[in-house]
Amino acid sequence: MNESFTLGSVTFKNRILTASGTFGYGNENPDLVDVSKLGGIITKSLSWKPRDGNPNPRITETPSGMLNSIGLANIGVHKFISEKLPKLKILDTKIIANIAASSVKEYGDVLELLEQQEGIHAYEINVSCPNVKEGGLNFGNDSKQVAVITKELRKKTTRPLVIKLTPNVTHISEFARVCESEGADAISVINTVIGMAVNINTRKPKIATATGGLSGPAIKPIALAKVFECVHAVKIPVIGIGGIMTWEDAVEFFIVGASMIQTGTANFINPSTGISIAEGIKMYCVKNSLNDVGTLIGTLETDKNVSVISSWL
Amino acid sequence: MNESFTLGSVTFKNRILTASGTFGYGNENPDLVDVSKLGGIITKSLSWKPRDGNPNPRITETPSGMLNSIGLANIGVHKFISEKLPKLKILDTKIIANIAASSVKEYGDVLELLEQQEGIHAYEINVSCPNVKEGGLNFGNDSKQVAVITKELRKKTTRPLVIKLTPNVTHISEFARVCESEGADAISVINTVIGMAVNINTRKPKIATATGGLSGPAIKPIALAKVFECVHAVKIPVIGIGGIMTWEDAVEFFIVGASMIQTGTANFINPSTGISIAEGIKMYCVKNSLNDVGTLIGTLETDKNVSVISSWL
Amino acid sequence: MQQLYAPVLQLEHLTKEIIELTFRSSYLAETIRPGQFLNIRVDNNFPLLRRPFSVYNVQRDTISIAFNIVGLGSSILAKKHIGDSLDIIGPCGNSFDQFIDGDYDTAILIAGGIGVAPFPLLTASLLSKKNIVTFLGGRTKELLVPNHLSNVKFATDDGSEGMKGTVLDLLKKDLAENNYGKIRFFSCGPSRMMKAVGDFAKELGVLCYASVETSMACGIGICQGCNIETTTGDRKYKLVCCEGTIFETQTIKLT
Amino acid sequence: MQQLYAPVLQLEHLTKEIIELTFRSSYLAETIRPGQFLNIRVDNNFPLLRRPFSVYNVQRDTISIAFNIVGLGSSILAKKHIGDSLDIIGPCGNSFDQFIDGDYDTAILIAGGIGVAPFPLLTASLLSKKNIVTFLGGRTKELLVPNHLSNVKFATDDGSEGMKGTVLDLLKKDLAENNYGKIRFFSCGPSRMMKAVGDFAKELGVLCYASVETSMACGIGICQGCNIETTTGDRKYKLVCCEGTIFETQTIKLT
Ligand SMILES: Cc1cc2nc3c(=O)[nH]c(=O)nc-3n(C[C@H](O)[C@H](O)[C@H](O)COP(=O)(O)OP(=O)(O)OC[C@H]3O[C@@H](n4cnc5c(N)ncnc54)[C@H](O)[C@@H]3O)c2cc1C
Ligand SMILES: Cc1cc2nc3c(=O)[nH]c(=O)nc-3n(C[C@H](O)[C@H](O)[C@H](O)COP(=O)(O)OP(=O)(O)OC[C@H]3O[C@@H](n4cnc5c(N)ncnc54)[C@H](O)[C@@H]3O)c2cc1C
Ligand SMILES: Cc1cc2nc3c(=O)[nH]c(=O)nc-3n(C[C@H](O)[C@H](O)[C@H](O)COP(=O)(O)O)c2cc1C
Ligand SMILES: Cc1cc2nc3c(=O)[nH]c(=O)nc-3n(C[C@H](O)[C@H](O)[C@H](O)COP(=O)(O)O)c2cc1C
Ligand code: FES
Ligand code: FES
Repeated sequence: MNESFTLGSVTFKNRILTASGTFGYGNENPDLVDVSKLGGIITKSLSWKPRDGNPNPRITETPSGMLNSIGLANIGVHKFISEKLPKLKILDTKIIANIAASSVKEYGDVLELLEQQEGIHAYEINVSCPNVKEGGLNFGNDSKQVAVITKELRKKTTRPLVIKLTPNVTHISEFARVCESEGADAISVINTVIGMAVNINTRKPKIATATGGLSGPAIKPIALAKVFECVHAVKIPVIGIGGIMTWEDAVEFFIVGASMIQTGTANFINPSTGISIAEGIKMYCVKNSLNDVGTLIGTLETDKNVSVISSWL
Repeated sequence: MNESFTLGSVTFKNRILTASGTFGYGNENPDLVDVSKLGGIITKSLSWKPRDGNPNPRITETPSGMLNSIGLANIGVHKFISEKLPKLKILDTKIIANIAASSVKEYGDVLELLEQQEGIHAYEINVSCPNVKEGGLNFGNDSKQVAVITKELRKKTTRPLVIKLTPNVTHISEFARVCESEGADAISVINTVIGMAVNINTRKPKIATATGGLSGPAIKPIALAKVFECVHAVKIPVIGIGGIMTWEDAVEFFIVGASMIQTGTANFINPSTGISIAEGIKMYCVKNSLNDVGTLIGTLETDKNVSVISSWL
Repeated sequence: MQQLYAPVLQLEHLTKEIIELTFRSSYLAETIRPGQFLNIRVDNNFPLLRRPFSVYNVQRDTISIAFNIVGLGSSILAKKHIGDSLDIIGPCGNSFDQFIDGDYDTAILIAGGIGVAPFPLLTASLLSKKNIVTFLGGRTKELLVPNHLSNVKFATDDGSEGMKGTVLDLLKKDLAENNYGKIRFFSCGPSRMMKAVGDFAKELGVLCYASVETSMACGIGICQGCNIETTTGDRKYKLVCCEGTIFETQTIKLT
Repeated sequence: MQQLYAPVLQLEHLTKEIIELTFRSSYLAETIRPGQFLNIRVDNNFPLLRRPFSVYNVQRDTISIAFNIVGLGSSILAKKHIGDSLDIIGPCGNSFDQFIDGDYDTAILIAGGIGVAPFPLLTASLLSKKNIVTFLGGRTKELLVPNHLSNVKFATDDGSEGMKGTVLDLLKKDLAENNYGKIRFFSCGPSRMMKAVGDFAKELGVLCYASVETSMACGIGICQGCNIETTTGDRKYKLVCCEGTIFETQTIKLT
């Protein structure tokens, strides 16, 4: 049974990745997870300089979900290269470096530095970052900015370039198309959904930044709908993320049309979620006589008159 | 203790309403709910002609939420006036007619007809409807369309006019501002979030239209964030909706700045949710020595440097 | 209809796969009619929606449901303890009452698996009025519950009880062999089974009433989530939770 | 560190408000060090996140936590049955081990309410090495659990046990009255209490180690959700779940 998936020059042993920011830098818990059973690991978002991140509290639980506002706390790309990468290189899985930045130039600088390193197999670009030039408006909310970022980074690398889209926009398909036409190899869908929670005793927000990113099972339906919209808009692979806890969840994303999936919040609850999912999918394929997980992708059966754009609710 | 709230010419006995589509036409279950304890009832969306609605299955459960695609099945405004309104008129609560349409003209026609009726205290306009002139693109996703609808309807009535916004847009505050400047008395925030679920055995979407509207506790954080964005954008009252199950949930919305709240999905689980919430809020106010629920509104304490627009997550 | 809290009295396996859960509620015991259902919140937070279950039996001030474990909600119910309190809305839906009188001699009850749930009460209502023959079908005998029924015949897919085959095969065979006078069908089970039974009834020219299942959010007529397509009348859909669950099969589109 | 399933052996009320939950895990019983915590999934689906609890006691191959009911997670734990299986990740966090040796005579343990949880194991480690005096404070005596401790003195807000007042009042009074030689503080409890104790330690010029609580998503160092602001070093924040939970109070900003 073929579980592998090839993106550009890179072949992943299976279609399961760990989502950025939910698996540390990749080697934190070898006792709990045998990463060699995963298609790949996506690092915490890396910026040029180290970032302290946001004040606490940074996380809170919500019904079937959680809000976070870590503030992209990370050790910076230099320290990543000197301290983390050597340990990642020896792992028997693919390493995808996730990049965050507050200017187009910073995205480029981080990527260029990583480009000089061996052991990085692909890039995922986190565009859900405040653009300092635009007064902190989110890059990911503006398809022109996403186009510029994609175009600039595409020039700098032949490694697979994946753009990670935010769901907090009216038409995510517009962003998917822009990524495709500027040469991205794939898109990751979705980053967290903006949310908020309030402590009614203190009357303060439950996370210091007031709003934060919602993740976990609560957002799975939203993620599936966004993946659905994207797979109908572009031909490049879509990597599905959002609330995936079980192999059944993953299969939903495959059926809708995702080529790979990522587990995020699930890693906090069961660090080996990715492995259970890989095993579950294998069983499902055997049971359904599929000799390639790929034959599942995009097999959703819908009525002819179902519209991706809009319907009466 | 003052629980009442006045919007334009109408004083509601408390700040709790039932959300459109989640309480029938308002008089279905007198045994289960004493509606005289609610601020008001919002009817199922009414269109000019009766609508059959979408094929089944129309609903499915998701983690801490549900997806629906009822297709705005409704008896049409004429039958509403002849069959339902007489029974609503005698209820000791305020009646808000919710209007849905597929053209600006239809919105106007429905409102004009209702305008001739006594017993309707206010209007809530559901703009999350496909615009037939624009190939089915959602009115609610286009602030220009929302502006036109608000302007046209404002001309036709002096009753409170509330526009119900969809969360499925990049900047909901833009829509809030448009409503305010075109003369709306208030905005309702939020309608359902687009979502999807798949049956992995049949490989069909779990609801016939593939995508549907996500509601329930899962979306409460999203709703709070949207209300937060709106209350910072406009001065007209914001009516909070989304995942409110308990009085604590309602208080979160008040603290963030909602002037009233609506219970939706909660009515399916506990039809008398609104009443429990009203009682809970009263107790909370007594305990916190508040003599008016209104003194709670917008009392969120945030750090000075918290941004409504965007932050590092 | 009320929303009430009823204490669990007993949890019993009727077969390896089917569980009867009994609780106390004199209100429900007094008001329930055959074929009606209860909408039960299985736990406080999760899953979110209530779960609909037909009333299986009534004794004095106690009432029971019968179910098999198919997912989270039913598995939570199966783990209830004596004394736990169940949050119930009911009685919901129409009942068989309006369909049991009429010009026929024998009521033919046809159930697939746990679809048998409403039949004990229906049987009790029919007993003094009509002859009854009951056909139970299921994958295997662990899904057949013949309690409180009358004149029961069995079919199983694996032949572990009664005839090997579908309940429809059994029904056809049996009707060919016996003369029950004028008959009327009452069926409950998987949609495809009820459709086949309805089609057969049409062939025979007999009335057939089926208790329909759809997904439901409210169970009380306010969400419009439980629609079923009609074949007659001016409305395209009817609501199963309040206009059904029981319909004459010619009036609806079963799939 | 492992993820494992441990069967519940016992559930016992230590006071009206505090419950001890004992389960079997020889792995945890062997590896756990004083002050470490376990990250427990209280139920399969809801709530979503694990809940962190200090290890309260270890006996042979059994291990226990002590907690009071503050919300959904703890109330689900309080309803576990013997034989239920607990999904646990642990041991998590640093331990008191590295802080108990040193140039002092008497370890002063200061706990607020359920903050006492890590102290039985700490006491066991200290016993052969140092003198111990333990100060327990709480709203009322139902929150005080003096089991497995040494030399315990009490303070309650309502005066129902020991001195009426805060544990800090008691500590100050007691230290003024007694000479314990060179001392070191170990504290666990509400953040404000630990801050006050830390400030007092600073005045006295003694080291003070506090076990800090923050909200946590993973408990294993991968989410960065459990940050606490530092006062020293080049990093603005440290992670409580893996760089703590135990810090010298001068090195962090308690609020
Ligand atoms: C009016 C009515 C009466 C019913 N009476 C009985 C009864 O007496 N005994 C009994 O065992 N079952 C009965 N059912 C079905 C029962 O409600 C479902 O099996 C139950 O809701 C499943 O819940 P769950 O959480 O265990 O499964 P889930 O995890 O929710 O679902 C498991 C599987 O069951 C399907 N399912 C879930 N809910 C429904 C539903 N409402 N209708 C149809 N399929 C569903 C799902 O699509 C899925 O395939 C009845 C249903 C209706 C609508
Ligand atoms: C390292 C560590 C060790 C702990 N050890 C113990 C222990 O031994 N005994 C014990 O009773 N409790 C302990 N706690 C606290 C315990 O984790 C929380 O009380 C528990 O998670 C609450 O869960 P809940 O679902 O019952 O409450 P929730 O409904 O989640 O919350 C109820 C209240 O508790 C607060 N709360 C929730 N989670 C935390 C948390 N992780 N830290 C601080 N406050 C929280 C909430 O803000 C809310 O005010 C410890 C916490 C940490 C971080
Ligand atoms: C605590 C936390 C930290 C995250 N950090 C990052 C990050 O650094 N970069 C990024 O692109 N996404 C980040 N994400 C988003 C996840 O990668 C993922 O897109 C999102 O959580 C949705 O998936 P899930 O529901 O499976 O968690 C983070 C999510 C969480 C919960
Ligand atoms: C079954 C269902 C039907 C709905 N029908 C309508 C409708 O007709 N008109 C409308 O404006 N909103 C409708 N809504 C949206 C609700 O009024 C509400 O905005 C949304 O459900 C979010 O609130 P909740 O999470 O409390 O349910 C419907 C929601 C549900 C779940
Ligand atoms: S289930 Fe809500 S109307 Fe039938
Ligand atoms: S709780 Fe996740 S890093 Fe500490």
